[in-house]
Formats: sequence, structure tokens, C-alpha cells
Amino acid sequence: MSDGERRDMGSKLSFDRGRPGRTAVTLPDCDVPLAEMPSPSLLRDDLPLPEMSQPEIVRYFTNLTCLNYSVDTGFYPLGSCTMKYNPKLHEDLARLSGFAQVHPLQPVETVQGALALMHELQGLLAEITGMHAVSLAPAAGAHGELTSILTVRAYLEHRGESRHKVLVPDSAHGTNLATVSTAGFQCLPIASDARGNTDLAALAEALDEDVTALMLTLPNTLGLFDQNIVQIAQMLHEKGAQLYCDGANLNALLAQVKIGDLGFDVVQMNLHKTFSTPHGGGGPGAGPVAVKAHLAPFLPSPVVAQVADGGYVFEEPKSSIGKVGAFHGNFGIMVRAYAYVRSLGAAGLREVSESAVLNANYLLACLRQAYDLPYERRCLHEVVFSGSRQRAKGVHTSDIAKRLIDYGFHPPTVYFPLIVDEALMMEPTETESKETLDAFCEAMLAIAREAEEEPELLRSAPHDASLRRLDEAGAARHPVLRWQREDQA
Amino acid sequence: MSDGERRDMGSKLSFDRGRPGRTAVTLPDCDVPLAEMPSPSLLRDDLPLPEMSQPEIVRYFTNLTCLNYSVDTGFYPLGSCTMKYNPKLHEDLARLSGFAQVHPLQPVETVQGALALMHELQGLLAEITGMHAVSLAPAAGAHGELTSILTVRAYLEHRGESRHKVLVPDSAHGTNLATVSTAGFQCLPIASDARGNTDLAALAEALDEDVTALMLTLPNTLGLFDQNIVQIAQMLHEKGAQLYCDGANLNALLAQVKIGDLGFDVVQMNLHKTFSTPHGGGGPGAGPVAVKAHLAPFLPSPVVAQVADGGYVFEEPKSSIGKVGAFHGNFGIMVRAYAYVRSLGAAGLREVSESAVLNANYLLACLRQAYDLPYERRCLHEVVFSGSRQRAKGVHTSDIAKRLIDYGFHPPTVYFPLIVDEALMMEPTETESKETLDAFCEAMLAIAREAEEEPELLRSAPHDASLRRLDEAGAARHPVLRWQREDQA
Amino acid sequence: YVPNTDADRRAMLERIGVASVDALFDDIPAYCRNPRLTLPPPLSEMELTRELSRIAARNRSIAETPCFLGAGAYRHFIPSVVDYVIRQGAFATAYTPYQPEISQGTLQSIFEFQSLVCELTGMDVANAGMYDGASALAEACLMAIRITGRERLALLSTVNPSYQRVVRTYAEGHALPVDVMTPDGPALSEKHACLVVQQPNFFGYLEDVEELERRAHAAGALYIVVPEPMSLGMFRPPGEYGADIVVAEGQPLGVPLSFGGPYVGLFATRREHIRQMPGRLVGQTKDVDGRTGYVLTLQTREQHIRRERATSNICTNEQLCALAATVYLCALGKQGLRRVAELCYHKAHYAADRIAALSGYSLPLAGTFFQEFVVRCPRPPREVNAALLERGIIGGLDVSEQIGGGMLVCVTEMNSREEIDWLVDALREIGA
Amino acid sequence: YVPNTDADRRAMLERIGVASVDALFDDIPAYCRNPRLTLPPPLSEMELTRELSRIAARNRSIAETPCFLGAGAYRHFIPSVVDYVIRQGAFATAYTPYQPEISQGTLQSIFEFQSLVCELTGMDVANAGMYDGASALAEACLMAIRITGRERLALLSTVNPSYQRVVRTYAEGHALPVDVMTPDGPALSEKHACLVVQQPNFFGYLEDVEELERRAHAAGALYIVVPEPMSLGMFRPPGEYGADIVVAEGQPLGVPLSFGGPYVGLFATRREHIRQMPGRLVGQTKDVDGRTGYVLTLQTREQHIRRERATSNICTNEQLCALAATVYLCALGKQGLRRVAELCYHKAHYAADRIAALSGYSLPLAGTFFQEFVVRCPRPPREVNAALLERGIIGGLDVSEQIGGGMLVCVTEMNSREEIDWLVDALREIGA
Ligand SMILES: Cc1ncc(COP(=O)(O)O)c(C=O)c1O
Ligand SMILES: Cc1ncc(COP(=O)(O)O)c(C=O)c1O
Repeated sequence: MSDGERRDMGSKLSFDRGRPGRTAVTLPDCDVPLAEMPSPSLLRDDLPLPEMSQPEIVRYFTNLTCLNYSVDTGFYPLGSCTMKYNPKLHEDLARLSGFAQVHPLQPVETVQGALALMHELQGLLAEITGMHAVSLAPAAGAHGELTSILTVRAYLEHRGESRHKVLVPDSAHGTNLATVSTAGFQCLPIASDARGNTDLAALAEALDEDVTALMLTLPNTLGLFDQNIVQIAQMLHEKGAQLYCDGANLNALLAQVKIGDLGFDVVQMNLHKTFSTPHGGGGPGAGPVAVKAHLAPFLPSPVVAQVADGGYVFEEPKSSIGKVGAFHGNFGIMVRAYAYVRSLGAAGLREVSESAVLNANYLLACLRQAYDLPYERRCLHEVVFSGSRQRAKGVHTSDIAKRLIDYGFHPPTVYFPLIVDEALMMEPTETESKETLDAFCEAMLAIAREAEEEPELLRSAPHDASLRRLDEAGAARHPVLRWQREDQA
Repeated sequence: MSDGERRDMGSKLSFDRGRPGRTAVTLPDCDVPLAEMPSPSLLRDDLPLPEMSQPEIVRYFTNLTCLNYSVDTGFYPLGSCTMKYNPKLHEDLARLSGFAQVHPLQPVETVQGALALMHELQGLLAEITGMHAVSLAPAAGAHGELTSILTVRAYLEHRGESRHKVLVPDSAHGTNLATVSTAGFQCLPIASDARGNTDLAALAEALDEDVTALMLTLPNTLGLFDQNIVQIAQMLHEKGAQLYCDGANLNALLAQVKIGDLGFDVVQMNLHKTFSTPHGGGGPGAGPVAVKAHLAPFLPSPVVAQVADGGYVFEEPKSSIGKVGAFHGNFGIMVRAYAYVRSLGAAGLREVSESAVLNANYLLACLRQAYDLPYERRCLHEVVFSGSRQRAKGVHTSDIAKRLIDYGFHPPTVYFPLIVDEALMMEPTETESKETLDAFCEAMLAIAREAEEEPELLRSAPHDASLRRLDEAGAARHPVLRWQREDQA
Repeated sequence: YVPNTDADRRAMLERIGVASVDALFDDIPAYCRNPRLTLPPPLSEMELTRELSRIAARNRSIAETPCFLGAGAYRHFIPSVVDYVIRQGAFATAYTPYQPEISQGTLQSIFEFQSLVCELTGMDVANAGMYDGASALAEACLMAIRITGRERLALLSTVNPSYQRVVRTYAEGHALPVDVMTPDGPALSEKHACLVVQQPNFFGYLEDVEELERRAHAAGALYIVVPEPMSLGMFRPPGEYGADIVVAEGQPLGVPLSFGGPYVGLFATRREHIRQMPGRLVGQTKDVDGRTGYVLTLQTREQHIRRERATSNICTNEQLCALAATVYLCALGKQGLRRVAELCYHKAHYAADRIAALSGYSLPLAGTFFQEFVVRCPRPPREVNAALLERGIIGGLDVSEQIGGGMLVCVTEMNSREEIDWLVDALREIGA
Repeated sequence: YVPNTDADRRAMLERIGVASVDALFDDIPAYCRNPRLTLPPPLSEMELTRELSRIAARNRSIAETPCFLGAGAYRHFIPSVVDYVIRQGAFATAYTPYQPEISQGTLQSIFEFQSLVCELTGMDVANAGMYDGASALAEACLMAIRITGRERLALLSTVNPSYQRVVRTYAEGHALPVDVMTPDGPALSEKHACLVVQQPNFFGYLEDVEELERRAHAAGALYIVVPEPMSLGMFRPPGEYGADIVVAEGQPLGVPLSFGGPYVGLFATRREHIRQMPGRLVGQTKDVDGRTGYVLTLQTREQHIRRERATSNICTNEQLCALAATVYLCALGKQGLRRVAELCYHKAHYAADRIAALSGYSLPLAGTFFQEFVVRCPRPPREVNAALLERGIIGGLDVSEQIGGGMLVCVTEMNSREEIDWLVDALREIGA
């Protein structure tokens, strides 16, 4: 593909490719007598799908791959996303016929391998988090959050308590707040203090008997360990509220501390972050929930239990909140995460958290001369800078991000967490080498200089990409959300 | 990868990446007692291999993919190469554990599937070529050529004849001539006539009792069917010589004519061309040889035979020339070719040759206004133009080729066949659509105009590629053929 | 997978200015630092391959076993191109496409997916996908609540029971009553935000979707239809019979069964409801040089912008499965999808006819079915299935709780005539 | 896989100016046009998958069977990255890289391969690969003929018999006599172009390569060494003991067994012989902008330029297998390759010790071996192997023709202790 073609990819969709009458797949003849067809009134006239040959399809999608940045092509320091390397072996393992070609409703005696794997994974995740029971049902982090909050709700209702509020720090990820609403609760923000911890005074003020839970991300989205955690747990529990951990950032804590030991009652994990399953451009993931014993009876259905003869069965927890998905969760993702834990063991997990944290602190050390650090502390797995110094030169964080593209890097997460002005949130992960971090820091330092000397270079970046500064405002104002035939458009 | 990075890939090899102490693969502990190590004098001190992590390796090779043109990314009209689409399904099938994880020396009763497949493939190829026996041993076209010539030699020697010459038309592929030498024969060129056929007078003159064979490519490398074929066969046979078909261009003839019916005694096929197995950037391929009955006893060992109970065995032909490879040929390629023939059947094969020929003639029709056509005939699977008209403007065929890169196409084969001045040899194959051909012709016509109006644009092309006009002369003058440590370089 | 060597580590610690990595974790309370973790020892790639192959071998793969299960997850032939594309690291190891300049591969393929879902369902707009069909339905119900401002949900009793349960779980949070109604006379009131209809229904048969549409709209409720996507290869799309929201399980479109997930929920609606839609949307736009490209759009509906007022909490969805569906639909295309649907139809009818002719077996339901149908067995379906399994066949789903003696049998293009005949013979033996 | 529709075809025929496609084939003599082709009917992708799976299932995959075969093809663990890379269409569906501007992916990886082969063998230069180890050896012999101008070949009797046969086939054309000599006293003369030594030899044992080097060079012959590449993970490379040409079978380096092919021949030599080398070579160079890149070079040795005076007729070689070896060597790297070699060494010795301790069995050969060794069996190896197979084990290669009662047993890192013990127990039973 020439550069020109690369730039023009967007103008030709599958519907514009191919020709009437083409197809990419041959199908067998019908080997049974034909049945009478249903009444024509039940049938569709037109099936307006693309008509492409197999070579065209392969070419189209192969060429699209060269337009995507990915962990497999470069450093992806997107904060709060844990873009670590995804082992290729695990992709092969998840595709083993005994995993990929198994129907979810097969008789239980024909799926003992799958159930054993799920049971073991439940146990491994419980051990890692220091919790007592695990549900593998949720399909992603936010799904796990919802499951957790509904589980807590069911627990409290079972105790005859009907509470209406959930506390969420102002640094929280958007899913936390949205989850609270989706679960039918009222959301109460809690301020952070000057050290980036939960403000205990604010917490004390907000905390009453109507509070169901506090959703705390640990380390929080500033990449910091909440130094008040012990008090927070105590305060919550004194009011009969539950302490929930958004475990999306667990990569920092693997084998360093068990979430359960810190007083948390429930935690959701993102297997597609911490446990190295690939992000897929936005999923699939899996968001298992681990809970203390008192919450276990309320977990969603099913969980896997081992029975007397050593075999495995699906069970519905006694007072389950019910089902959160059609079947048993994202099994294919579980296989990968299971493989990951088995490949590392306890020492390997510890090496992960150590290296992840070391890498983030190295970025902090190398870049602090050029970028403002809103909280003067060492970080854990990620570091959040502020682009405020650059903004003074008329350069925005988004300009820095776009300029990084010219240097061949994926930009960090920007403008999040909201409590940091012009936030630049960088999570290097443990699978990046020092050389890569050095190259990235060099680019960031060069950009800081450019911001001083040639700010226009940043404001018009990227210069070296197939497309530059797409019109997002226009896209939202006049949404074009699908291909349309010329005559309909 | 930014454009800049794309351009700099070449300067960093695996040895320059990574760091001492890294490795990409974990290995198991030794589960047996350690043996005494051999004397240190037998052991090597240093094993100077790269030391990379798995993420680095994946990134390195993934980024290299975006520097390669391939059938999967675009039109590849490289003449004499039959760059057709390679079905992805066949890649999966060749990797089935029962094919890929089988040792070549396993007891014959444990490999009946493999032998059955080889036996059937022998039969299918014999049927397609109209021959009587097939050897699957050769690993590529040239290997098949050598095998064929040695087979012919053995046959003649068996008849007590010792002949020394092999005739090869002046349009022949280089491998034909090199094969003749490698097989220990003397090579005699035969001129082509004004219609692009073998010149019968020249042939008659060269033909004597010392001639072993004529190696004829059919269709020849001009993309033309030799109209004298019947006479040629007769002339050869009258002198007791054999008629050999270089079947690299069989794509044009599938199900249109059987090579054997035309009087050929032996033919080699390129499974990696006609039978859609991927080229792999230069192999692996397979070059089976099909022969008439009189040559069968001389084929290399082994061939597969079916025995009384329906089972299959390896056999050595009675007067075999011996072995041409360590085992039984490129089995993995046979699987793909077998799948190809089974997926198409006779009608499908005919559709292949029809479409391949139609596509080539379409290129001929669309481009003849702008490029010189050295032979005023319709072509078969490929068309050869001459860039002589453009050369008059100071533009060479190689400039046209480089300029095509800017237009996003792989150039045709250039400067071959040698008998065409400034040759441009285009083989579209059957898997390309009319739209693609139209786009290619548009580019070729635009280039013809540019050659008139802006020849410099061509001479300095490509403009739109990561690298431009590499110094090939310098590379040959001071060959740097391997990475070297700084201190050794 | 950790590349840094000890030397690297030392250099980095020095730059950071701490003596050991441990010091970086000082904020963790001492009482619980460095816990004892009891995990199995690490396995090398080779050992891991063996171990997981061993586990996988304890499952019965339906690649080797004739299987007649459907009920929400379907076995179809998946062309090799599908897995080839989704395995590509450039797709598989990218994040949600927040930086459009370097994410056009993902963005364009999401736009393709949205377009294909629209064409398939006959709806105006579709999003980038939800977790699965069931959670998509739950979100559709919440969306109906938002749009109508009403507070009751109505589902037909013939909706997949699993889906009903997921809707209840989601409804619980908002204390929304869920009314289950029979297809022939749903008693809707002006309190109902929506009527949910599955087509074909859980038992494989077509509902009278036009009559139900009239009922729903007459009550001012939104009409939510849950079609089986392969059936849309031949049957009328919900957009043609007045659906307001369409959700579906996308698995049949090129996603492997994988013991239940990951799958992908399809979600489509009418243009006027776009801003109430949950999930991610990609829009077409231009860059500064006028080139066509794609961006995430209407993000003000989403959690990362709108936070507690978002239309859903969904963030990571099932993009790679959506990509699989995209490639699958492109590969089968207009002709292929219809052909697969027809193969399923004919084979299912062949099986149904032959089973109905067996003494002791009957088809208790009347009407038109697609690829699934209920068989009334002469013995409890549980026993019949056990006897089938002994013969190496995985039978249909036991639905005897809903339909006396009922087994829900599914037949797709993957079931050869030989397999079907084998099932029929086995049923005859078992029923004798 | 033919995209053009009838409409396309009609438009094209019109443009060409013929009435039918048939007319394009008019040059074919009428008597043999449109022959009857008796081929099996076409299969759809689904049917083809079934059919080939059925055939594959008739082979015993050694993924499921303990196997102790080596003798030129070895089972090693192949990390998933290897197949991931070589499956990429950009590598797999490219041609020989004749246009460097758009082939740097292939060219750079060939340059890597050449470099890795040099490091592994200790030689100066290596080419892009030959068909396999055996044909590479034959080409090495022809090269020795060209370099020395002599006309006899000398091979040790301990060279793989298959390789000997391939050398003979190639030698036949030039009527070159091939002399086979014993390792302890090869009677070389000034007529011999080369001495060929396999290290470890066919029976798994190390030859006295230094003494043999002296002999070869004393006779003015080139010294051709055929090492087993995995053994180079721990043993001295031929470059260190005076080899002039090194050829080897590259299969053990990340290429699947595939019933014997495709594999890749490694070919390395000393700098002064470059221009006599067969095969493709990639060189490093600069482009007009001074950027580093790679090109095919020294093509004047090759058939497409030099034609009948080329150093070989090879054209298409085994590039994708060479790429597999490249990725494999990068992945294992310095530490990993040594570790695999040592695992093979220790496991083979464990097996040899245990077998030698069995009554009736012995090790007839003395010396140092790597991963293979010969066992003298108390019954004909053919019978022993049949009895092993009954017990689900694939035994070693029957070499009783060369060594009385001999079975050539190979043990690699893939054979677990459990498997080895199982073999030992079975041999005990069979020998009793
Ligand atoms: C801190 C935090 N919590 C929750 C989530 C939501 O996880 P998911 O995207 O899997 O729903 C994210 C995702 O980015 C996150 O960063
Ligand atoms: C006409 C012709 N003959 C022979 C060959 C040699 O085939 P291979 O490259 O497989 O050795 C080729 C390859 O390009 C060819 O085009």
C-alpha cells in the first residue's frame, strides 16, 4: 500500500467494494430434500450485504491493519489501560478445539475440563485478591462494577437495609459513576486531598447510614496508593457500608498486597488489563468479581463448585442477584487469563508489579523536569503529569498527544483524571524495556522543548500520519453512523 | 509506526535490539538427573545470538510486515510468478496436528492419511497433465526441472544411449539453462520465430542424435502457446529425444488441454504458482514431475503406491535416479495443493484458466495503445509488452516499474524474457477483479503519459515509498552480507 | 514477559533515586505487605501448552461430536479468513480507538459493523456492540424506560429464559416490575415502557410480529425485537415490521461457541433515539486535508464524558467479536448468508419431519420455524439425552419445564444428513 | 476464488473484441482441446475442512504419541510467536523480493537469517537457504568441485544415508565418483574435491572433527561439515575447526516436522568462496536518501542473470521456513538455544543410561553423543518397534542394516521423564 492509498482507505467501504454476484465463501449443496418455503410475506426481499471475493476481503482488512497502532507495533502508554504484551501462545490455547468448539449448554459431564479451569481460576483470583468467592460472569470491568454494586445491594437488602447512596471519589473513572446510576443509586462525589488520597474529612461528612458503599480505585487513577485506606475501611464498616475496590489497576499490587487484607469487601478485576488478555480494539474482556464470605451468597449465577466425586458443577449462589449474561461469562478470556497466572506463578506476578511500578517511576523521574507533577509523590503503576506549564505557551495536552504520534508513540491518556489540569496519564506496564522508555522520554522532552520554541508544530500535529486532526465536532453535529447507498444518502 | 520509523527499520537488526540476559521463551526445568557434561574442549564458548524479549520480537517482525508488498495487500502482476490469492483455509488445514506433527520416518501404518493424500495427489496431477506417473519429491520448479532431466538421462542411458545436449529456447527461464548445466549437459539455445513460437528451422538444424531433450515452457514466457507444438513433438521423437515441458505456466492450460496429449514426455509443475500455495517471499514451493509411462521407472524415490489391502506404501521406482531430498518432498505444500484441487474440481480448474487468460487479454487490450506489443497475438495467462517506445524518451522499463510503486502496485516482471527489448511481463492471474485491472491500467496509462510529459518523474521514482532506489551496485561491490559486532565490522 | 534485566533495573533505580524496588511500595501498610501467595508453580510455554491441552481434552469438542444444541448459541461454519483477520496483532492488541489518527483500522471496521447491523436488521443506526444479546436486551429495556418515562417492562413468555433473568437483574436496581405475557394476548397498559419479542422465539417458531407491533404501539410502548441474526438471512428484518429497538446475539455471525463467550450483542434503533442509545458509536468525518476518516462520536452519551448521567456504564465492549462478525458478513455476503439460512431451514425441517414420523415422538408446537423446533419425547428428555450421549450424540436442550416432554432441537448447516439420520435412528431406538 | 462476475466477463470480452473466452484458446490444437478431466467433485470450504480433517486423523500425530525418532528431523518446542509471524500474509504471500523498495520486510529478515546462520555455525557468510539439508550438501559438493577443479567426492560412511543418496543423484549428472570412507582412516587423495563429515554423525556421536580437518586439508580437499543445528547450542561450531563449507538441515530451528517438509537447508562458507556459493544472498546498502536498506546481491551467481553458467539452478527456495528459523533463533536467543540443547543432552543421556542398564540391551558405540544414540536390541528392532507401537510408543529408527540389532533413539526436550521411563519399561518387557 502506498502512502496515498493508506490515506484513501476511508473512502471505500466493503459496500463500495466488490460487485453484485460475488461471494467469498463456497457452501455445500443441500444434502436433504428441500422443505416447503415459508409464506413469502415472512421472507425478506433484499439482503443488502456486501458482495466481495475472498481476495478482496483479505486485502481490505490486511490493509486496515497497517492503519492501526497496537501493542504489537509500538509503545502504548495509555494510562488506566494496562497495555501490556499479550502472549501469542495464549491465543493458540484459547483456540484449542476443546475450548473454542464447546457449546455452553452441553451436558456437564462433557465439559469437565472447562468447569475445572473456571473453578481453578476462581480459586487463583480469590487467592490473589485475598477474597473468599469469585464470580467469573461479568464481561468487562464496568460489568463487574455493576455486578458488585448489585451484589452489595442484595446483601444489604437481605439484611433488611435499603440504602440509596454510593460514594465515589472525584478522581474516579467514568464507569464508576455510570455504574452507580445504572444500578439505581445516587452518586455522591468525594474530594481528594492534597496528597492525592481520599479526603477523610469529606468522607466523614458524606458518610451516613444511607451509604451503600464507597467505590475506591486502588491504586487510584493518579497512580497513587491511598494512604488513608485503613481508616477509610474502618469508617465505612462502622457505618455498615461496604468498601468496594475498582481493581482495574491491580497490576501495581500483584503479590504485593491482597486487596482483601486492606479491608475491601468486594473487588472487580479487569482480565483484559492485569491478566494480559488482548484488548481487541475495545474488548472482549472479562471483569470477574471477588468478594468476602458475607457477599458470596449474592453473587450472580452461575459459579462453579466441586462436588464430592471430584467433578464440577454449575451452581446458583443461594441468594443470587440472578444472571448478568446469557451464559457463564467470557470463557475464552478466562482461558487466556488462567494461562497467564499459571505461566507466572506467585514470583512471576510479583515481578510483574515490581517492574510495572519501576517503569512508571522511571518515567516520573525522567520527565518531571519538563512536565508538572501535580502530586509530589512516587507513583505506582502509572504517573499523571499536568500539561499546565505547556498550556501557558498556548499548547494543550491534546497537542502534546498528537505530536507524540509524529514521534511514533501512542499518546498517554489525556484529560483524565478530571482533577488534574491538562492531565497526561502514562502507564508503561512491565513488558516495556528501558530502551523503549528512554526513547519515549526523549520524545516527551523534545516535545516540551518544541512547546517552548515552536508551539505551532504541536498545534498542527500530527504531521506524519495518514490522517490528521479529524473533525470530531462535525462528526457529532451531523452524525454519519453508517454506510448508505448513494440514492439513500 | 510513523513514516519516520518505517524508514529507519533497516538500521536496527535483532542483534542491535534487546539486551544481554533477555530471552523471549521460558523453558522447563530439567526433569531428569543431569548427565556429566562433555569435555570443555568440545563445547563452544560463546553463542552470539540476539537476546530479545517476546514483546520486542513481535513488534519487530510485525513492523517489518508493513514494509512488504504482498498478494494480501495488493495487485501483484509479476509475470511468470502466478501471484494468485492463497486461500487462508489451506493454511489452517496444513497445520492440522495430523499433518504438521508427523515425523517423516514414522512407521507406515501410523501415516496412512499422509500417504493416501500423496497417492491421491499423484493421481490428480497425472490426470490434469495427462501423464502416467508423478513424483512429488522435488521442492521447487527448478528442482523439478533437474529431476526431470536426470530422469530423462537415466531413461536414455538405460536404453544404452549417452546424449550430451539439451535444447532450450531463447525465451526460456534462467532455471532451464542452469538446470541443464547442473545436470551435466550442454545447453543449446533455439531461436524463437517472428510469431513467438519455436523457430522450426532452427530446431531442425540443432536437432541431432546427441540431443537429450528440448525444454519447452508452455505457454512460453511470452505468454504464448507455441503453435508449432505438434511438429516439435514429432521432430523430437523422431530423433529419439524427449520433449520436456516447463509447466510453471500451467495456470493458462488447466482443464483446457492435457500436456501429455500434446506429445510431452515429462512436465514439472509449480504448486506454489498454479496450485495456489503461498510464495512465502521465496518459498517453500513444490515442483512435482509428471511423466509418461516409459519414464516412470526412473523417477526419484519414493513414490506412493497402493497395495492389495487398500493401504499405502512408499516405493522406490525400479530404476530410480535415487533421492533428490532427505525425505519425501514438501508435504506441507502438497496438503495445500491437494486442498486446492479438491476445492475446485474439473469445472473450477477450467474457470481458473479461463479467467486467468481473460484477465491477461484484458490487460493486453487496455494497454496496447500505450505500450508496444512485440508479438501481435492474443496472449494466454500473461502479456509481455516492450518499453521501447518509452525508452525513446529516455525512460527505462525499470523506471516504469519504480513509478508503479508510487501508484500502489507491484511492478510487473521486467527485462524478462530476454528476447523482448525492455520487457514488461504482466501476469494478472484469475483472482483479480476487473476493477483492480482497470485501476492498474489507469496507472500504466498515466505513467505512459508521464513518460512523455515528465520523464524525470519516472527516473526519480518511487517517491512514495519508505526507501527509494537502493544502491544495488554498491551492495555488490562491497558486499555486506551479515550483521557484525561494532568491534568486528 | 518482563524484558528488563538486572542491569536495567539498577540503572533505573539509580535514576529514580531509591535503593530498591521495594521502597516504591512503601505506602502499602506494613501489616499486609508481601502476603504469602499460594499459587501453583510457574510453567514454561511448553508445560503450559501440555497442561492446557490436557484440560481441553477433558471437554467434548463438538468438532468431533454431532450436536443438536442451540437455544441462543449456534454452531455455524466460520471461514478461515475470519480468524485470520481477528488474530492480527494490529486489531487484537489495540485499545479502544481514542486517537483516530492511528486507529483507523479499528474505527473503520466498527463503522462497517454498524452499517452491516443496520442492513441486516433494517434499522437506522446501530452501535459498536454490547457484551452479549442478553445484556443488550437489558440495556434496551432501560433505554425504553428513559425514552418513555414509564416504569414497567413487558416481555413475552417465549423470550429466552436466560434473557428474561438478565433483564430482571438489571431491572432490580431501578425496582422496575417485569411483566411476562403470553404471545397471543399480551395485556399491555400505558404503564409499560416496552414489549419485548424474540423472533423466532425461544422455541424456534415465528411470532406474529405484526400483530404484536400493533399491540405495543397501541399501548404507547416501544417495540423491542430480539431476532436470531442467521434467521435474518431469509426472514423479514425487524425494521420492516416496526421495531423501535433491535437487539440480538451476534455469536452466530462468525464467533466461535467458546463455551458461552466472548460473544457480542447487536444493538440497533431508529434514528430519533440515537442520543438515548447506550454504547460506542463511530461516525464518518473528514480530516484537515479533506480525507475521509472515522472517529468515536456522540460520546456525550458515554460514561467517560457524561459520567453518572451516561446512557450506560459500558466501556470495554466486544470489539474483536464485532470484527469477527464484520468479516463474516463480508465473507458470506448477500448470497452466502441467505444460503446458510436456507440450509439451516431445510435441514431443520428434514430432521423435524423425520422425528415427527417416529412412533412416540411429536412436534407439540404449530407454525413456522427456522432452525429450531421442540420435540415431545416419549421419555423424559433428560433420559433421552443421556441415552443419546451414550451413542456419541449431544441432543437438544431439555425444555420439559416449559413444554411437557419437550426437547429443543437445533439443526444448522453443520449437521450433515448422515448426522441427522443418526440422531433419528438413535431416537427411534431410545423411544422404543 | 475467481472474483469476476458474468457481467465483468462480458465487458472484458467486449473490450478484447472476442465473442467468447473459448476463442482465446484457439491456438491449442483442436484434437486435444477440452479434454475430459476425471476429478472428484468440488468441495465447499466446510466439506473440504471435514475431508482433510478426516485424512489427517488417519495419521498418528506425535503431539499425542511419545516418539523417539530423529535421524535428520527433530521434534522441538516451537514458541507460538514463530507461527504467528510466518502466518502473516505480508510475509507468506510475497514473492522473492525483486523490488527492494516494497520488500524490505522479506529482505531484512533474510539478512537476519544469514547473520544468524553465520553466528550459529561460526562461518563468514551464509545464503538465504536451500531446499533442505541433503540438497544443500549436494550443492556444497558441486561447489567444492568448482572451487578445486577436482572430480571426486569423499563422504564419511557415518553421514546420513539419505544425504549420501542425494549427493549421488546430483553427482550422477557430472559422472563424479563418490567415495565413502570410514571416519577413522579416510583415504583421501589429491583427486578429492572435498571430505564430508556429519557432526554429530548419523548415529548421534561426535566425530573427531579436528583430525578429519587435518586430513581433508592435507589432501587439499575442502572440508564440508554437516552439523545438527541444535547441537550448536552447546558444541563447538564448525567455523572453529576449519570447515570450508557448512550445510545443515534447518528444520530443528522452529520448523514443524510436517512429514518431512518443507524444511530449509542452511548453507555457509568462508568469505573467499562467496562467488562460488549457490543460492540467494541479501546485502545491506543505502538508498538515495542515505537510509539503510537491503537488496538481493551478487546475483551474477544466479540462474536468472548468469543462466547456464550460474552456480546453481535454484530459484524459489524455502524463505518462509528460513523466516521461521529466524524468529525461532531470536526467540530462544543466546540463553534459550543453549538451554534446549542441554535439555536434549541430559534427557538423551538419562534415557541411554537407563536403557543400557536393561538386560539384553546395550550401547554398541563409544564416545560422546548429543541427543541420539544407538541401542543394540535383543530382538530385531523392527519387532521391538512393532511391540512399542502396540504400547502407544513410536520407537527409534531401525539401523540394523548398519549396526547389528541397532535402533537409533532420539530424545529431545519434548520427551518428558515420564515418557522416557515409559519407553524403558516397555523395552524391558519387550526384551524379556
Ligand atoms: C479505573 C478503571 N475502572 C474501570 C474501568 C472499566 O473497565 P472496562 O472498560 O473493562 O469496562 C476502567 C477502564 O478503562 C478503568 O480504567
Ligand atoms: C517459467 C519458469 N520456469 C521455472 C521456474 C522456476 O521455478 P522455481 O522458482 O520454483 O524453482 C520459474 C520461476 O519463476 C518460471 O517462471
